[in-house]
Amino acid sequence: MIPLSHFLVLGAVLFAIAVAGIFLNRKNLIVILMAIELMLLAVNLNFIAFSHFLGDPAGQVFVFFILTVAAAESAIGLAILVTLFRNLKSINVDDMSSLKG
Amino acid sequence: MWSRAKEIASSLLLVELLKGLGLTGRHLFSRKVTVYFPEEKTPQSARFRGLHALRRYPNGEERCIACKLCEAVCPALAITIESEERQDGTRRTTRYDIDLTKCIFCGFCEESCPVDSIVETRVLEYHGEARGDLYYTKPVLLAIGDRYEARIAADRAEDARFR
Amino acid sequence: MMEFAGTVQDAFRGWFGPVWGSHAWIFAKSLAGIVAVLVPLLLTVLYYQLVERWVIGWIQVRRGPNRVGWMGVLQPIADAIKLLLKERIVPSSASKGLFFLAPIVAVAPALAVWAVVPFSPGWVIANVDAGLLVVLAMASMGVYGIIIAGWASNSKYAFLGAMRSAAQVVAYEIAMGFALVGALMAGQSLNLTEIVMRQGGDWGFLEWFWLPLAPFLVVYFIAGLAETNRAPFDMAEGESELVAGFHVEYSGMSFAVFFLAEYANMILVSTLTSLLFFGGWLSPLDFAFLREVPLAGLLAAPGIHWLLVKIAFFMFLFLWVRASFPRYRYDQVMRLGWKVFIPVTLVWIAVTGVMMLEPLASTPPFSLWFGK
Amino acid sequence: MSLALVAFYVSAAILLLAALRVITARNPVHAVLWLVLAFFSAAALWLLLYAEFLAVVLVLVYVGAVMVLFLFVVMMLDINFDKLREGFWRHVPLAGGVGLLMAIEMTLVLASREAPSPGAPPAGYSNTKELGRILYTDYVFPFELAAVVLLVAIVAAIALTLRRRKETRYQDAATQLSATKAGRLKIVKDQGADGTGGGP
Repeated sequence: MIPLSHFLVLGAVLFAIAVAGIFLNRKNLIVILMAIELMLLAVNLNFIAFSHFLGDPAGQVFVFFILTVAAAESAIGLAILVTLFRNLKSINVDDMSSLKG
Repeated sequence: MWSRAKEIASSLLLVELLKGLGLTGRHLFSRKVTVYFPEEKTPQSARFRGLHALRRYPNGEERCIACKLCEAVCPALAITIESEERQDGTRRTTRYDIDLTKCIFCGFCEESCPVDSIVETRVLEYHGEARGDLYYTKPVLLAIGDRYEARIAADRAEDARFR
Repeated sequence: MMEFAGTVQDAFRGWFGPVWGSHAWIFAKSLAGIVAVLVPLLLTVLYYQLVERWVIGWIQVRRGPNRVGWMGVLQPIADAIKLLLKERIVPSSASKGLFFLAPIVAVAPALAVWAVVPFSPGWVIANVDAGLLVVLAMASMGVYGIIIAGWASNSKYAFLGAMRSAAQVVAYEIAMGFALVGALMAGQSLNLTEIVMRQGGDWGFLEWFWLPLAPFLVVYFIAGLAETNRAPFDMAEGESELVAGFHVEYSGMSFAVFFLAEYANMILVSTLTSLLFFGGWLSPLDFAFLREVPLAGLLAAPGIHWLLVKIAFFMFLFLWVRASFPRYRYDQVMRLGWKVFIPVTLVWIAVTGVMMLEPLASTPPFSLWFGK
Repeated sequence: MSLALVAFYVSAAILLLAALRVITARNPVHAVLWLVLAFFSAAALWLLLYAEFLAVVLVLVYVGAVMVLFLFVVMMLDINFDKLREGFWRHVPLAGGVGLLMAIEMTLVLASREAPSPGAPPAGYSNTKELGRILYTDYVFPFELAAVVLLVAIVAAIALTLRRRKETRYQDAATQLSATKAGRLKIVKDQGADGTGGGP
């Protein structure tokens, strides 16, 4: 059998990669959104691993809700991104410094 | 009101679509009309306008007198004729070319010919593998005429009643 | 059958040892199942396109292909050889890796779904509990092949075709999903085998779900036409507007693979329609009084032949529809998907729910379908 | 080494490789496709944890819907991506350092204790059924809330991106479709000079 620690380490490394991704692509809004998805994936992986090893399906229910909310988040995020691009002709984070829409 | 309800019902029950399917479904079983071309052929009229030919008189003399009426009438400018006087004093063509890639098979050349020299035969399966192959010259046209003379003569005899 | 399987399993234990023996056995069993499903499927695809040309020809009062072999039965083989030998052209500024990946991405989910499709009780490669969900997931994967092909070709026509067809697939996937939700409500399971078994009963074809779920049936089949980019929804290919849509730049085998994916998807839609709404392998004559009659009892018995007959009918319907209806205008396609099908399915999900509620579910005629 | 462990290592390696390529890919379309691969291998890992329902849902929701949305947006926006990559290499040491630090810290905290493995669930256990049971009983209100969140997200996404251009003319398919023969065509009887009707 696969030990629990394997999944946890994998989740940790995945999360760290996602964080590094935000640092690396700090101008590109799309990649930042994708890095957030990766983070959520790492979290979900941990939830499911714990759920399996504790024999408690509540962890999977949590993952279910995280998936729902993350899907909503990325839909709205992309909608905002499209609107921003229409108005600013750019998705560079540095250009989004003004409070006026 | 009632007609509107009928309309809604028919669009919800996909009546029009089913009617269409029924029509095509009936055709599925109807008799097929395809002709297997090389083996079977559709009937041709005696006036069929296919490949061109130059005819000769029965004594072997070519009919064309280089009057150039066909060249003048050709709407596609497909015919090119050059002529000079022969030793016996008659005028004959030295060059008679038809570019079949230009030809529209209108039959005007045939109609305009005073001596029934240029005719269109029933042949339709000629082909060329290079562009130049469809540029027919005088010897070729004469050879076609020689080859199909019996057929051409019969067709013209049949058509003579209507002229 | 079971004893034979047991013997083979023991033989595997003997060859590979106690630990790896069972793994090897599962691997070999799955492989055998995959071959048993995919080989007939690919042969069907090969001949489906010949039948398509025949049927469309006959409907148009033509004879269709009839030169290669008797009645043209060798035509698909000639076509296959031609496609195999043709040069594969890659546009010079195409994204090479993705260009080659796209046909594979298109065909992989189309073939992978068949793992959860049952052909008879127990005749399924993987009897997954979430079978219907797997079908939906794989169907939603199909769009990647299209998008990647269109984008990697670096051609305007291909890209426009890909965008159109992706938008169309996404739009109809929702209606399709709702129709499947209706089927899983009525079947009270996500497992395809169980959904079929719930359609059994004493009243033959009247027990099947096509009657209470008729709107889902229509929506599912039409959405299936749209999902597979078939006429009259072949906006992606629209020769007159987009030459050939997302696969303009593909030739030879890469094109053949797209072709294969499309036809495998058509067969899949036919199979699922038969399974979910027409009782799968159940006999239409499975009436209680017929079962006792000696010879008619055979007709009432379920079997894979019934499923094959149903699949064949729906595959024929695909061709029939293609030969009958002209192509939709693009905005009408979108309107039909979003503004007609989704509301219709939503309403009927509610109606199905009401039909399944208790006082109603046990009164005839609803008890026929939901009273079990 | 059991087969499950081999499957774990393969999937985990693919997952990490894909994740790395997501954050380093030059072309965002490639990044999106690598992310799809990452989700796939994650689904495979979840299958190893007997969470088959969620694995399928992950493929269905993320690969089938969310990533298609990403692809659409990335392909449709006309962006100069080279400009957005400015300073990429400058940030590598910082990003690598922070990432490494986080990974080590979390590993030390999380992997310090070992839980006993419960092994495979008993025969007849259905992950889908089990999840459905508690989702519709213990968690029914959060479930409804999640549905509302999704609805709000749909409305918000449409409201944000909807725009009607004034200069574009639109066709109204509903009016076009409701046209009938009776409304358009009137058959008039032709009164010829002789009163018997015209025509040859």
